[in-house]
Amino acid sequence: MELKMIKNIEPREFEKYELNRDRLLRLYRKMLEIRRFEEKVEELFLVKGILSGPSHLYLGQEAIAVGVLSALKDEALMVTTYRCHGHALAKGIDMNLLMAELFGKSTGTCKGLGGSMHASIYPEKGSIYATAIVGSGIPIAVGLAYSLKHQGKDNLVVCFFGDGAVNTGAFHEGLNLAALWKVPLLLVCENNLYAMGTKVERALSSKSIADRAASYNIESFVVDGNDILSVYIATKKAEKLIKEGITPVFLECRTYRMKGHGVYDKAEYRPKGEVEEWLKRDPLILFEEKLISLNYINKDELKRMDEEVKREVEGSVIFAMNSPILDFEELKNHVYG
Amino acid sequence: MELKMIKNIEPREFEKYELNRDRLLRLYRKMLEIRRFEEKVEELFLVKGILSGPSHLYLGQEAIAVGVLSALKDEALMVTTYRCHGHALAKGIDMNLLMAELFGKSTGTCKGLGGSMHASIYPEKGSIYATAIVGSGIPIAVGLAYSLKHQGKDNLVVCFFGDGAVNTGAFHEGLNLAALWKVPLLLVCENNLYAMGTKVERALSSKSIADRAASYNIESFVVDGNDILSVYIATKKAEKLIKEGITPVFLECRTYRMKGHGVYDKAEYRPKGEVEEWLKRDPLILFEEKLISLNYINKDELKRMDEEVKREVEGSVIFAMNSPILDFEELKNHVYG
Amino acid sequence: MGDVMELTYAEALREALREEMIRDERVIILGEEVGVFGGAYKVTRGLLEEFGSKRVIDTPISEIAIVGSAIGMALGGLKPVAEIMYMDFLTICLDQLITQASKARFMSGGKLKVPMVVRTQYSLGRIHGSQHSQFFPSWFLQAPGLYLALPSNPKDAKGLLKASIRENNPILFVECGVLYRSKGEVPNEEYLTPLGKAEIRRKGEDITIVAFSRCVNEALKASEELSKEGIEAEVIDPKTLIPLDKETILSSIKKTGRLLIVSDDIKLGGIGAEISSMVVEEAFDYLDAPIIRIGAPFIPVPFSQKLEQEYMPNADKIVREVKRLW
Amino acid sequence: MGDVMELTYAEALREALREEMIRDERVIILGEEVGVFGGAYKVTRGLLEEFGSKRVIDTPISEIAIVGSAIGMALGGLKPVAEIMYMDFLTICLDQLITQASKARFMSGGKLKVPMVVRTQYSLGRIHGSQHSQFFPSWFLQAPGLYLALPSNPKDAKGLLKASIRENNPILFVECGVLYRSKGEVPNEEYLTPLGKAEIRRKGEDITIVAFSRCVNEALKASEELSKEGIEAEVIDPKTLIPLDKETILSSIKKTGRLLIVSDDIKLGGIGAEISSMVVEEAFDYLDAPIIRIGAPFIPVPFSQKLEQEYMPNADKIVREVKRLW
Ligand SMILES: Cc1ncc(C[n+]2csc(CCOP(=O)(O)OP(=O)(O)O)c2C)c(N)n1
Ligand SMILES: Cc1ncc(C[n+]2csc(CCOP(=O)(O)OP(=O)(O)O)c2C)c(N)n1
Ligand SMILES: [Mg+2]
Ligand SMILES: [Mg+2]
Repeated sequence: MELKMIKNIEPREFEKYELNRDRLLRLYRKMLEIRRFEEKVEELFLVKGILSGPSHLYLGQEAIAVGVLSALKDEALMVTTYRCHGHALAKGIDMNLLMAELFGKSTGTCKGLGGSMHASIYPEKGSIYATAIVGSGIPIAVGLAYSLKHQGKDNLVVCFFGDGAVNTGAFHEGLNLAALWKVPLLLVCENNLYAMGTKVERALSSKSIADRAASYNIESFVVDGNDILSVYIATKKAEKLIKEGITPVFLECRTYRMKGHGVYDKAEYRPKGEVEEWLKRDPLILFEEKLISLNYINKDELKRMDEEVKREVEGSVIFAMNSPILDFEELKNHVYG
Repeated sequence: MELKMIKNIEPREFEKYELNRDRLLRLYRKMLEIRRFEEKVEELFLVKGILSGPSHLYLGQEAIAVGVLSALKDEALMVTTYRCHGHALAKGIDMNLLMAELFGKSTGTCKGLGGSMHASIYPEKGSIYATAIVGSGIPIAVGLAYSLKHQGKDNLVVCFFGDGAVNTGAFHEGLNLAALWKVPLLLVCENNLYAMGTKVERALSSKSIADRAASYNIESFVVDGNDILSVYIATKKAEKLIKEGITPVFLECRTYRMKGHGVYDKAEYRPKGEVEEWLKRDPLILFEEKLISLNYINKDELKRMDEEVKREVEGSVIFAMNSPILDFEELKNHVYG
Repeated sequence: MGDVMELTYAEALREALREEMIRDERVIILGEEVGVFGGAYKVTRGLLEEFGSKRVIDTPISEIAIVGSAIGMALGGLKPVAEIMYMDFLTICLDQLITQASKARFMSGGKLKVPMVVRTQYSLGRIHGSQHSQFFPSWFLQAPGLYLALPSNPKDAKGLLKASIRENNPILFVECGVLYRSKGEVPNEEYLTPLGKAEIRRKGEDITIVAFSRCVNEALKASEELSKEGIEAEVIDPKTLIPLDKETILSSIKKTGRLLIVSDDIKLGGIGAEISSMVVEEAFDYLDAPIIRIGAPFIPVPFSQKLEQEYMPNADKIVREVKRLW
Repeated sequence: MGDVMELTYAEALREALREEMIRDERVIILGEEVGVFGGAYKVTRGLLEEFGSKRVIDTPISEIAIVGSAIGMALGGLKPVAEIMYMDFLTICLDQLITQASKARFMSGGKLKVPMVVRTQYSLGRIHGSQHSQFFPSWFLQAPGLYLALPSNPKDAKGLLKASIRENNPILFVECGVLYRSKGEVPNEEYLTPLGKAEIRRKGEDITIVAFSRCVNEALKASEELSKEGIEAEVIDPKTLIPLDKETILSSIKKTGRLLIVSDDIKLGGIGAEISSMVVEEAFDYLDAPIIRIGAPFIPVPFSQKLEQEYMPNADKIVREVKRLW
């Protein structure tokens, strides 16, 4: 099959997609929040040694979470993975709660019981689930989407996962079921070219991920995941197809991890040239340039925004530090309900 | 992708494929052995009530086991499923041992410890494994084929499974790995249109099974599984591709179960018309007609052959009945080696 | 028509499903062959016709997706009852059942609930061989967040399944294949059998027998035999392994001073191991004799019917073991 | 250079792999990130460079296919050592490990052999949360045909792994994540640590402590503490759960009359349950006190480091429990 590559749009089309200066600046700001948040997390691990355990940063992929989630309605339900800080913020979860969860504090999204890999779980904001097991969120998202369809709700589920997930049995069984059941499900594969140290083509036998997805009779598109507008537009198109057909749609967003797999990974397995090339396509810089070229914002305003965001991030650290840890005796109350 | 349908051949091409009257009559006889064996098994279950437990007959699919296995060299290694009586006989396993296994006797292929669903396990004849768990044989076959490649052996593995297996995680992970590792593996999907009571399209989201297989970058063909010559030719072609490329090849053989899923299943979920249409394409009758039209055999000779085979089958029942059951105390000796 | 009717175990299960589906629109059935085929063992027969294909869903052979999508349905406000045809096939989908479903509530700080039932059955005793006869209930003692029911008769099958469907936690509901056609009295009136409440199926003073699933019947048979020899066994059917009704077990032991545990799983690391150890911890001083566990040997299940019968726990083995204490 | 060297647990494992790969061409490593990445915890670092990509194979994220293809390799005459990155991920591939690998020999009437090692590790104590900290060794007591090793120190890690690779049966080899960087003395000479042979790590007369994996160290620490108070504990490290060296355990108990079992799994239905029950069956009359089991509570593993530490068995808890007996 021929793969559909979704392209960027011209400013004259902005309105058609509910975009305008204000909206775009808010998208930018959300990306910046993720960027600064993750940089702080990295510092808390590596420089300050305050945080520990596994943590998977979203640096470099910000355009995907923000592009997808801002294009969808707030009530869209989300299922994601251990690399979930970006999705959490883009879904509107309070940064304080997210940071507190990373600190294992009782004020965190999961009361400190989930930790970094589940920190986005926050049903209050439609963030239903985050799994640390590669691929396992997909069948769950299919069932969640079935529940929407069954109850006749005008809503959809968005499910994020990585390129590595495509090779799991859960992916296969999940996509097959999604296609058979025709559920309102947006499958977003963040193809950052690596699963830990494994380059995507070393683990994937098909021509492309979108190609594999298409073999389930699911409409599949390839998107430049570092270009927020492409992601946004693709999501809008996908949403339309999903609603019209009550059917799943698949987006393969091509992107790149700025850092290692986990916070401690130095990612030495990646060729230097490759890293450099991709860093030039930093989604924040690309978007910044666009906004400046459109005269929507200037360097000074950007700087002020950045300072604001950094203060917000600092605030979240203080919030987290000052929060208590759950009492051990309370744990048993959360096993059964 | 466009699916390749492998067609039958003309008699003038027989030689090219190492076929001649003698060879064809032997193929026919093997199919007949399977037919009469399975009919006897059915009788032992349903009429005589001598056998019990689950048993899955091969009636109607004889052309596949015989076509595939006769086209391959004797040393080809086989992995199959619970529906394995046909594969066992076609691989040259002694009918007596097979029948004894169904009776749970110590003279059986697995000393009576495996039973019907594993009765084809007989490494002495290259029949390495038979699993009762749908899909699970595929990754095992991939590893087995890897061992051949790794050891530089000029041999291949043939792995049989049903249409239902295509939807399992094991299939997906197995095919992906087979394609990445480029192992000498012939994947034979016996698409008998049903997995228990589920028609293939109710469980499969892709256009066809061969189409799904092709998405792993594996050469895939569709074959008329009720026509032994098509199966034979397809296997010869596949074998060539496998050897040339040291690579897996996939055959989807379209066929039909003459009876229910298991011996007790009346298969009432199948439309009468459909059953009748397929029974007209009984692989034995098709082959018989061909052989007669080629003047390779006549009705009388066929009848004699049938009587011979029936006697052989009766003999296997007597052999099985007269065989002892393993002593319970011996079981513990077979757990570890 | 009296207060009770005779139903088979399979029929009782079907009644439970029907009643709960009528009562609560959110109840959905999914699994392999649950619809058109009526269930591999006909437990769901007729339900597709009655409730339609939106509520009785045939799935591909995809155990991961069956349990996984059931979790999603539960998170989305439905009450899925997923069927895994044989307990053996749970070995395919334990990531979903244990690593996902049973932990979802805890690791979300108590926010998520996964009200789902996974029905399955074990086929030991049906000549199914090594790969279709596995029974490993004790594993789930290591899976906090999950409940585990083991009905031993039609009445409990119905009552426990109804109660399970109304639960707010994920439940593994393990039926016993050899019991599907066995009959028993089931009340006509609606009833629920509470999880975590054992039943004393026979009173006795001399030894406590804790038995699960099919083995409850074996224990009752054995007790009649023992009674002839003057040994009166008290037979307890805990009905659910998680939660486990320790109180009923312990107070019986405090009376009898002796304990035998019998179930169809492999003795090593089986249900009996936990119950035995628990009793040693909590009632050591009441024990007048070593605790006896009866289970299957540390051997895969042999195919041959005769060998399979020798392999399984039964009334004779119980009688023999009990008598060793006297 | 003396007779021994100091190696970390991870290094010792690597040495075992290297030596066996040099010794036997049939030994093949496969798994996620075992090659280019050098293993998630660097156990296999350098082996790809040394042995090439035909013998050190990076796989996709496909646990089913990793274990499944390892079975095939073993059936084809190779000696695969498959790595499953975290024990939690075994819940994905237990069909292959338990329903296939461990039964293949039996259900073929003894004809098939599956000489393969599945290496994995449990990460309890490393702030990994509920889905990356599971430890459930007792499950495999229900999987006849499989062996299970639980090395507690670098020396055994090496010796057991070498012995496991030379075995003819499938082995689950469960490493302890928190121990990877801990150091210990390892002989320079080649050696094998036999499966099924326990080691008395400390002699004592007053109580027997059977400990597994990481908890052996906790038990030794606790023993020093107890010794100050005049209680001399005998600490036994069985090293393998299957086969289990019952003799060493039983003869110790016959001497001490008291038993405590400690391991990192959830106490309910854990290793301790089997050992406790076994001892009650075989040495009831020698017991002077109730058997104590220490394990994790019936709760998923909490993420927060402080809570995780409280959750885990440790020397303090052992001391406290032992003292309750005096
Ligand atoms: C089933 C399973 N296998 C292995 C792992 C270990 N693991 C965690 S993340 C990861 C790589 C995933 O890569 P990808 O899906 O591309 O997502 P990314 O990390 O790049 O976002 C692996 C192998 C896991 N968590 N789950
Ligand atoms: C993993 C798994 N799920 C379910 C089953 C129960 N089961 C046995 S055979 C079968 C149907 C398989 O159909 P197919 O693959 O088409 O093979 P066929 O029986 O038609 O030869 C099912 C569902 C099983 N054995 N294994
Ligand atoms: Mg990736
Ligand atoms: Mg079929």
